Parts: sequence; structure tokens; C-alpha cells
Amino acid sequence: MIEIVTGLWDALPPLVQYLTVVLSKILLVSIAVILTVAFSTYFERKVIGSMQARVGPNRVGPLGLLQPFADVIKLLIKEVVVPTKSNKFLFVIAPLLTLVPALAAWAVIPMNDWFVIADINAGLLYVLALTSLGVYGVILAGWATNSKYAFLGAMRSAAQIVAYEIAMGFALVGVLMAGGSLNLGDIVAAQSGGFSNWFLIPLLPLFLVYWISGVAETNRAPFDVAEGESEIVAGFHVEYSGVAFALFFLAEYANMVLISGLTAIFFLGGWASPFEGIGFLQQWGDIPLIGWIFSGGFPWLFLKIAFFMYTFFWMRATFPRYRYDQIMRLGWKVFIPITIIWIAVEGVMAWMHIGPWSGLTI
Amino acid sequence: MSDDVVNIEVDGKPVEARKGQMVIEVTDQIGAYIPRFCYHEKLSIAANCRMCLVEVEKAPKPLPACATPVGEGMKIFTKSPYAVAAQKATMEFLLINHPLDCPICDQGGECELQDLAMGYGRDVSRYQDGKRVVKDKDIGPLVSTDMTRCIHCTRCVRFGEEVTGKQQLGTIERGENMKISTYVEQGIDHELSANIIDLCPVGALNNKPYRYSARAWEMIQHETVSPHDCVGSNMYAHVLRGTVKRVVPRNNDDINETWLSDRDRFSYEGIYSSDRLQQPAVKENGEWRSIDWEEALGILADSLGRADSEKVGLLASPSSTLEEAHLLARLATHLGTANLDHRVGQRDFSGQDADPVFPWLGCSIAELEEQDAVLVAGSNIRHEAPILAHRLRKAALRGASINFANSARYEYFFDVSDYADGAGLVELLAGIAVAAAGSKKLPAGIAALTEGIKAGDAQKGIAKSLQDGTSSSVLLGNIAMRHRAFSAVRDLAAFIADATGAKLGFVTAGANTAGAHLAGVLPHRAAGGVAREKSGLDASAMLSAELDALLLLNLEPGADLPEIAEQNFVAALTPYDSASLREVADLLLPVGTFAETSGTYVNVAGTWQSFAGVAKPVGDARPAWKVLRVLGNLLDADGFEYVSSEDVREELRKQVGDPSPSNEVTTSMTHTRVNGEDAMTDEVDVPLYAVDAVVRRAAALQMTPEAKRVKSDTV
Amino acid sequence: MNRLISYIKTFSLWELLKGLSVTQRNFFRKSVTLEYPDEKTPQSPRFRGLHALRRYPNGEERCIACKLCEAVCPALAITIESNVSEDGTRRTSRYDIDLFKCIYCGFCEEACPVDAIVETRIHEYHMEAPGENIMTKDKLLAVGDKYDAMIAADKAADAKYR
Amino acid sequence: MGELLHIILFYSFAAVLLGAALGVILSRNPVHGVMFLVLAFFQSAMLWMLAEAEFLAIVLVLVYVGAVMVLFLFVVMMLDINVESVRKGFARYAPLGVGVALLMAFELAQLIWLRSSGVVGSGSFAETAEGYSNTKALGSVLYTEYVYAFEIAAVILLLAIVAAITLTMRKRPGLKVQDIGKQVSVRSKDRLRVVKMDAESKE
Repeated sequence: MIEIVTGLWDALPPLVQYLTVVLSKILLVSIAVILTVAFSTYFERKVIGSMQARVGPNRVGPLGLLQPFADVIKLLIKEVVVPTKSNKFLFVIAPLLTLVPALAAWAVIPMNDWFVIADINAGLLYVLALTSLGVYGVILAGWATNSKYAFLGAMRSAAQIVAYEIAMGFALVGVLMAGGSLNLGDIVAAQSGGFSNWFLIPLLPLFLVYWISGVAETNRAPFDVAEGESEIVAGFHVEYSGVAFALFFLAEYANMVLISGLTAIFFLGGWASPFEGIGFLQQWGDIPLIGWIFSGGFPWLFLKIAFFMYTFFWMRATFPRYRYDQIMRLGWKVFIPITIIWIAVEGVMAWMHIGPWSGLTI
Repeated sequence: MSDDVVNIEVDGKPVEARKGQMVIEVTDQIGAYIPRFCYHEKLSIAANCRMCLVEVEKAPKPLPACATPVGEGMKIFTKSPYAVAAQKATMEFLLINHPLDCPICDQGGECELQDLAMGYGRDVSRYQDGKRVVKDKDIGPLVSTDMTRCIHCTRCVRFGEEVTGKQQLGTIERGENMKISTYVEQGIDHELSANIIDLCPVGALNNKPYRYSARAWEMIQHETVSPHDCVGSNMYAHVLRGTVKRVVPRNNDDINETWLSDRDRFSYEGIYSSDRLQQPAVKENGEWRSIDWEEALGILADSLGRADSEKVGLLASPSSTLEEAHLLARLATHLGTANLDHRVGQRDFSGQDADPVFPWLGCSIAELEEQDAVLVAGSNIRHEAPILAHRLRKAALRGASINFANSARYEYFFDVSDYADGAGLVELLAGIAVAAAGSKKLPAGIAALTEGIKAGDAQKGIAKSLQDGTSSSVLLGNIAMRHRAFSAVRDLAAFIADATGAKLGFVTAGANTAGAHLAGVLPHRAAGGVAREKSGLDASAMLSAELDALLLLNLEPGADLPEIAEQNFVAALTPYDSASLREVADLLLPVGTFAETSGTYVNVAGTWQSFAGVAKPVGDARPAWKVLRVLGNLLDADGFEYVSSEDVREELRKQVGDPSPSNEVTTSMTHTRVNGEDAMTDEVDVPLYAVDAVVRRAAALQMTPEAKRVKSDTV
Repeated sequence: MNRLISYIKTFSLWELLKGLSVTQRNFFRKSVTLEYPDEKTPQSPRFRGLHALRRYPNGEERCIACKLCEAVCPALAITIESNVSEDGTRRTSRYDIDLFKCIYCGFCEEACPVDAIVETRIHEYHMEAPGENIMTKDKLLAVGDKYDAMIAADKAADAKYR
Repeated sequence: MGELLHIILFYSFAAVLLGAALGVILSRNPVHGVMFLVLAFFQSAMLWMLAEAEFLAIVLVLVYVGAVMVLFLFVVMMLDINVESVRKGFARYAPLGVGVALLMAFELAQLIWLRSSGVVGSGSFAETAEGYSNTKALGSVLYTEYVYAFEIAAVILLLAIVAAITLTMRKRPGLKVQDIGKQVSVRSKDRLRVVKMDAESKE
């Protein structure tokens, strides 16, 4: 039986084989991401509910676990209302422009030491490039709606995203200096060898800048002035409903998961186990089922992503919304200087062969 | 400083007062309020409620402000602790027996006792024993009684004695057992009797038809004018959700003072009679069919437009508003007809060219009570204009000589100087004319009438008192105007006035006879009294002529009009549906009553009084002036683009200017002997509660003793 | 020194961490949510819900059409028409409460001199057709008759505090 | 096989690029124009990708699409350009445009002619070795051979930023600015002083 299958497989032309493998990988990752997104919404509501001494969704299915599906079905069967004087084409295409970069960035994220859709050298640049594209969907949605609220929301959001992208980019320069590569797999590999080797410790300021910028980049609380329901109703997606709104929603959460994943990869050693490098634990890595706890693997990445997602929700439950001028001030006047200073510090340390960058070769 | 002025001090402020004034009058003038129940400025002073007790310096006890004349150097404290304690004590006594039924009392919310109890009452009564209960009286269909609530202020008793002259209520028994009652179990029966409702400071005497149907605070008060007599009494309509709930007097010292006749007060019930015409209707082959306004107006415009202009008749009620009259006159001009009249009761039109521009009282209403001698001829004035009768009574009480010349004797509650009766009106007046002429020769026009007439004692007395009075009046009433020889009566009266130096005055029918004259709703005169080139048919001629189209405005055949000859087409603008109308008319258009239309009445003293519509029209009814306006549009008449009734009024106002009222009768007519037409039995006296369609349908008024008497007479 | 401490606090995001710790502590607290259709909050006898018109024990309507409730109603939700009844007393011929206008302030209940209009504890009601929001006199009396025992008990419980 | 795929991809990207470029100048709506330009940049990046210059391709997307065009879009949206009035001068400037286009066409033809005649370069790229990173290659060239030019360019850009900020910065007098640090670190005793006073004496 198995032989027949493998025989058939071998009979296929190499291009078809190649495409099949790639497409199935893409499908796998996409479904995983979308499911994660779906349950993120559930967890967000549960977490924030708990923090506010409430229960959260608990009506659909056991413990409300089917709530995401109920929401999806609801959004799918709702009518997509296109405003009369809007630019119809851009109005419809804007949610897609938001979602596509958010999902496409997953192409270069390594899930563990062997699973990655496209193992390209300029992976980090690619991620940067794609995250910078998400802003188009927002701007176009705001403009195409032909509503002043949406337009104001889009303007705020776009300016904010552009501002924080710079800080994020600079923070990543520090990471790539430390990792010595633009390839995400290599960056994770550079952090192997246990908790102490993670970039979190030497790059702590950059980690904070990157993480907070990531929150701002995804327009999440406390940086969600783009939505700002108290003053501009719901920002750029005020006129969106049904599936179109669902796409925005999906994109926002996909971006959150992406930022969480990238933070884990850049600063927390990706799929690496914190117990690496502790000699006597190394041998337990071969134990079935729980071996990954010691040797590392996809579950660790998942756990780290989950932790950052939790932090997203946690911050949303804790902090009030920033004022817009304070957001811009924080981005331009605080984060960018910090990153530049730390890059300079890093460069000097590397040049003088001090610290974890001593091995850096030019 | 003359001797008439005394200087007193009220609450520390120096005040000048006339000698003999009561303290409460002075304090009212300067705005220092003293609580009171029994004191009323139109009534005598009784000082039996004791609520107005004030502190007067050096007086051993608190004094009642209403019965204490001011004196030089008096120091009065209206709000000192001593005065307030006295007032509070009085209030506590008053409240001992007053029931706490404000929630179901119609006076609640406008009750003087309630208001003052807020200021001077205690929260909890100290009185523990049983309260007094007094059995209610049935004093007729107009006034409800809850005698337990009575605080014995005796305003109602004094009103009966002093204002109506017919004392029907009084106090019986004494002390704790004192009660207000009719001496004999009977209903009160006077045309002003219901004013005791307003006088009663508590809820003991109340408005019976209005009973329990609304509260004082929820109604909206609209100013309006009475539509039932030539006085044009000022009144307020109290309206709840578009429905008139009651009518109360509006103070106007020039017209009705604070009084209102029962007819004006209770006629509003007629607005909500089940007889109201709800929808336009047309008679087709003897069958009535309800139609909409568009169709109805189309039919009317079509019929009027098609009719021969000589054979169109327009007949309005004398109670139609000035605006309606003006529009009707303009419509007649457009149709090219002069067959236009409002004098529906009049039977003799022979002397109409000599009529004054509009019939006038001869003086203002307030001046009437200052006359020294008045002759009222051909009038049952208590029924025709109760307010004028009240003015005459005041004049009589002042000492004026009030005389009557009437075929029948009517009851008056004051000393009538001379009453000439028992013969036809022409004969009676001819006698007075003879007496007035004395040795002088009578003018040729009336000489024939006085032939062989000798003045009796009464006639001589009348002539003498008119001559003696420095200001005297001769008033001709409705009976005279409806007389078969009205022109003769008018010329005789004019001669008497002329010969005795008295003023000639008219007491007209309807609310707006003067206005209809001014607007030119007359066959011989256009607006402002300008003579027409060619006279048309007058009111009675129109009814007997054969017309192509006849339009009736606010008139009811059988009641307002005598028989109508068979006409080709009769349309009626009427608030009411009745069998007689259905028989006569071919088209019925529902119009609003006085409460549902805006308009103007010109009263008998020549005062223009405008009012707005106060109530929502019943059914599909529309204000008549709007109907006439649209009719004008449908007939393509020019200038019918009025937006409001004010536009109509102002247009007429510009046309007629302000004609100075004059009753000069310039006749060249020669009257021959008219004994055949001067029959006593032929005189028409319209009963008090049958003057117009609204009053005839006011249920409570129709249950009064007066209305019942008329009914038992006719049956 | 203070300056130094404040710098350290700023850069270590001390205040933010304090805030986060507050929410985190609450995360582990038991939730206070009441799951409504299954659980209900206790009600005071003064609860102001659906209106009712009461009767005297002999079946006579209490309401005497004094219209004080209509006058006091801040939302103008009450419409009353009154008239003389067959036995000559003052009675309503119409008593409507518009539940959409009503703000359940309880003023009508306070204004009533005969305790005729009361607000019951019933609050779980709904309307299905236009016009059902108008509580007519019949409906109000029906509510009063049906829940008479409850209303009487509530009034008795509250009486000593009035 | 791979060659065929390569050619198909090249021509399809090129076709879309040309279409997008035409869209930029032909579209009536300026926002559509900007979006076409973004598409054109993408296609160019794809072409570079095919030429295995992935660093340049991604940087093109990052810089031009991710930053420059966003600002363009901002400006275009904010100005709300009236298309009709802008198109008025179309006929007037058409000859100049045609002239420039002809010049460019001529240059391109010349280039193709030069290539085919074998005067300069060869038609195909050199195969790169396994593990070759053109990012690394670019970096090593930039920071060794062209380090001065690169640094001077960087300094000039920095200067441009500083100049731009200085030119646009307005110091408004009397402007109240909040100092968040101060606000956060304030203590109650900085704001409120409790003064001890004697009770009122009667003299």
C-alpha cells in the first residue's frame, strides 16, 4: 500500500511534486494561523473577562469553546454593506490588502529546526517588508469608505504604523547584528544553548522597544487610537460589516500572532528550550511525548507565542488608551533614540570583542 | 393735601390712601397680599371668614382688613408674627370641618383654600372629633354642590342679593350647624347664576357639566369671545387635548366685568353634541351620500358658477364671524349678485335704506350703567343680552329710572320706573312719542301713526324721565327688530330719542350683526355702508324666491329660519346635521363652531374682538372662512389668497376704516296706520336657550328651569 | 536621589508593571458575574417594575382619577381621562401608561393619595406587537388582580420605612 | 523546464508591470494612480527577484512601497485633487511627453541593438555558488570599496533630515507643553502644603 503511494508520488513530475509540497505546507500553516486567530478571540474575551471579574463567553458549547465558530458563522451570513458614495473597488479590496501581508509573512517563520515554508536568506527583511504593507489596507479602507470618521482613523493608524515601523526596524538591526544573519532559522540557531543565550538578556531594551512597537503596529490597546470608539466611532473599518469586517478582524489577530511569533524568534530563542545547555537534562530529550520540554521544538514556540498573546490581552485589560500626540512622541522621541543608542553600544561592544557579540564576524 | 387723603403705614412703608377705603383695598393696590375668602371686590363686605386679620398698632385685637376703614396714622402689619398667628388660627378653624378630598375635588389646583392652606395651614390637624357633614342640594343642572366643603364665606349669598337681585341661596341655622341652602328646595334660576362657581373659594359650588372631567392644571387656557349675544363677553376656554372642557369669564371692565352669562359659559357643550356633521354629504336622487371635501367643494363651486347671477342667494347667520362675512360679500361680488343678507329674523325691510351704517348701542357698554334714564323698547333684554341687563340693573340701583315698553311683561329684579305694556309695540311707542312731543307737532313721517293715540300714565312717565335725565337712552331690542313694522318702530324710537334728548341704541341679535353690516352682508349696502347700485333680495325675499342656488352659512331651517320655498339647489355650511337641514339642503359641508375657528366679532358697541381657534375641529369640519376661501379659489375669484384669518380681517379693516358709530336715522318715509301688523301675539321673542344652533344643543342649558318652562309652554 | 529613583522607575516601566500586577491579581479572583436566566439578584420590595392598578378588598377600584400621577409623571407617560361614574363618584374612563415613555421613577406611586397605582416587582415582560406598550386600564387592573398578594406583601414590608 | 517557467514568469510580470505603468498615467483617480504605481513597484521587485537580486527586491518593497508610497498616498488623499482641472493641460504638455517617450524608446532600442551586436556584456547572468548571499556581497562592497561614498551619502541624508526639521519647526511662544515625566513623578507634598495655624483668638 505504502509502496503504491510512494510510487505514484515518484511518478509525478518534479515541478508538480514541488508545488504539492509547498502548497500543502502553506495550507497547513494558514489553517493553523486561522485557527489560532479564532481561538485568540475566545481567549481574549476569557482573559479580559477574568481580569474584570467576569466570566466571558460560556454559552456556545462547553465553556463557550464554540464561540469563535458562532462568531464566524454570524459574520459570514451578514450582509456586506457598501456605502453609497464609497469607492466600491477599493472598499472591497482593502480588507484583502490587510490580510494578505499578515498571512504571507508566515512564509519565512521557522516552526522548528526543519519546518519552514521558504527558507530564504533575507527572511528578516522580508518580514519587515510585508509588515510595512499592512498599512495600505488601512489607508485604503479609510479613504474608500468616504466617511470622515473612517478617514481620520486611517490617517491616525497609518501615521502610527509608519512611525513605529522605524523603531521596529532599528530594533531588528540589533537582532541581526547579534545573530549575524538575516535568515530567521539562523537567528534562532544563534540563540541555542539555553536561556542565557537568548537575545532577551543582552538586547533587553531592544526587546522592549520591539514588543511595544509591535503592539502599536497592530493597533492594539493601549495604542488603538485608530479605532478610538469614543471619538471616531470605530476608525477605518466603521462602515465594514459581515465578511469584509471579518477579514479585518482576522488580519488584526493574524498580525498579533505574527508579532508574538517574531518576538519569540528574535528574542526568546524561537522553538529552543530554556533547559538546553543544562547537561543532565539533555539526555531526557529522547523521552517520548515530553522529550520536547528539554530538547526544544514547535511546542516551545507555541508556548512562547501563547505567552505573548496573553500579554497582548493583559495589556489591553490594564492600560487606558494613549493620547495620540503621546503615541507619536513615544515612537519618534523615545523608541528611535533608544534603539539607535543600543545599536551603537552593540557595535562598540562587538568591535571591542565584549559580550555575546564577540564572535561576530564581518 | 386734601382732606380725602389719609397717610397710613403698611408693613413699615408709608402709603397714601383715600378716606373711607378699607385696609384690604389699600394693600391690594400696593401689592401687599392679605389672605381672604369672603372679601370680593364686586360684592359687599361681610367680614365673616376672618382670614384677613391683620395687626394694627394700638388695636387691642387683630382686625379684619376687609372691614376696617383706614384712618390717619394707622400702622398696619400684614405679615407680622401676630398677624400671621391670627391668620393661621383662622385657617386651623376653617380646616376643622373642611374635608380632605382635594384629589376628587374639581376645585383642586385652583382652590383658594388649598392655596392658603399651603401658606397658613398645619401639616397635621389637632382636631380629633368627628367632622361635620352637610347634605348636598340639587340646585339645578349647572351648579354641582358639595356642601360639606363650604366655609361659609357667603359670597354666593351676596351675589344673589346684590348682583342678580334674585336671592335664591341663603344661610340657614346658626353656628356649628350653619349651612348655605336654598330656602325652598329648588334649582337656582337666573341667567347669571353660574357665576357663583367662580365666586366660591372652595369646591362647594362647582361646574356641573364639567364635573370630574379634567383638572385645573392640565388644561390650556385660550382667550375667546362669546358668540351668543351682541355683547361679545370675554372669556377663556379651558382646553384639554384639543377639547373644550369648560369656559370661564375673562375680566374686562369695559364689557362683562368678571361675570359671564350661563349661556356663554355652558354653550360649549353644544360643540360636542352628537348632532355634529362629521363629513361633507350630498343628496343624490333623494339619497344622502358622504363625500370628501374636494368633491363637495367641487359640487358647490360648480352649482354657484353655473347659476344665473340674479338667481344666487347667500344667507349668513348674524353670529358668523367678520371674516366669514367679508369673504361671503366678496364671493357675492364675484358672482355678480346682491342677494346677500344676514338679518334672518327681520321681517320688515321697507326702511332699510335709512338704517345706520351699523346698529350701535348708542354708548359704550360701561356707560350704560351711568345713564340716568333708559327706555328699553321691544326687548326681553335679560334674555337677549344678560350682561346689558345686569348693567341696567346696576344703573337702577344707582337710582336711574329704567323704563320698559313691551307688549309682554318680563320680570326684573329691581325697581322698574315705568312699564308700558298691554298693546302692540307701535302703539306703545306712539303714546310715548305723543307724550314726548307734548305740544309740539309730530313730524309728517310718523304723524299718521300717532293719530288718535293718547299717552297713558306710564308713557308720560317714561317721556318725562327721558327728558329729565342728563344722559338717557332709548334701546330697541330684538323683539322690535323682528317686528312686522320695524321701520315704524325705529322711526318712532328715533323721534322719541330726538324729542327727549336721549340717545338711540340697538340691542341686536347674534354676536356679529354689527360686523356683518360693516362687511356688507346686506342686499342694499356693500362693505363700509356704501350703498349698492342695485339692491338684491333681502333675507325673507330670498327664502320665498325661486333661486338656482342658495348658500346657507351657520343657519338651521326651522329654528333660525322660517320655511324655505322649494329651491333648485341649497348648500349649507353648518356645524350640525339635522333633519330639517337634510330636508331642505342638497349639500352639507361641516364647518367649525366658534371654538374651532379663528375670527372676529364686532360687538354692539363697535369693538372689534378677534380670537383664535381653541379646539380641534370635530370630524372633518373646517373653519368656515377657509371653506369660503377655497371656494373663492375654485371659482377663480381674484385675491382669495389669504393665508390667515388676520389677512382677511386686515383687508376689511382697510376698506371700512374706522366708521364712527352713529345711529342717526334719516328717513323720508311716511308711515300709515299699521295696526293690522302691530299684533301682540305676532311678536317674536326667541327663548334664552334657543338663540343659535350651539346653544340649542348644549345639554345642561336645555335642562335648566328656564329652558323647561319654554318647552312646557310650546308643548 | 529622588530623581535617580524616578529615572529608574521610568526605564524599568515600574508604573506599568504595577498596573499589570493589579489586573493579574484580579485574573485569579473569582468572577462576580451573575448568570441571569439561571441566577437572579435579590429584589427589594421597593423594586419599580411593571405598573398595576389596585382595588379595595371589596373589589372597588382605588383610583379616583385625581390625575396627580399624570401631573407628576416626568416622562408624560400617563394619560388619564376622567368622568362621573354610574354611582356618581369620580372615576377614570381611560388610564394609559406608555411603557416606552415610562422611566420607572416611581413618582406616580408616591403621588397617589389612595395607593391605587403601584409599581410591582415584575420586570421580565415584553411586547410583541406595536401598541402593546400601552398599558390600558384593563391591563393594569388585571396585573393588580393577579399579583395582589405580592403587591400587598411588598407594601406591608415597606410600610414602616415610608 | 525551469527555464520555461522562468520565461513565463518574466513575461507575465513584465506585462503586468507595463499595464500598471500605463495605469499610473491613465487612471482618472489619483488614488488609483498611486495604487498602480505600487503595483508597478511590486512587479519590478519580482523581476529583480527573478534576477536573484533578492536584497534589492525586498528593499525596493520595504522602502518604496512600505514608506515612500504610503506618504504619497497620504498627500494625494489629503489634497483631494480635482482630476478634471489637472487634466486640462494634457494637450499642451502632450508633445513634450511624446518627445521624452520617443527619446526613451530610442535609448532602449539602442541598448537592445548594442546587446545583440555583442558590443557590451553578455545576455545571461552568471550562475552563483551555493550559499551565496547577495546581501552579504552588497554589504561587503558597500563597506569596503565604496565606504566613503556610502558614508557621505548617509551624512548628506542626515543633513537633509536635520534641515527639513529645522525649516518646518516653529517655536510658538507661550505654548504650554506637558512634561509627562514630571506629572508621573509628582508627589502629594509637592502640590499641597499643610500649614499649621493657631485657632482664632478673641483678642
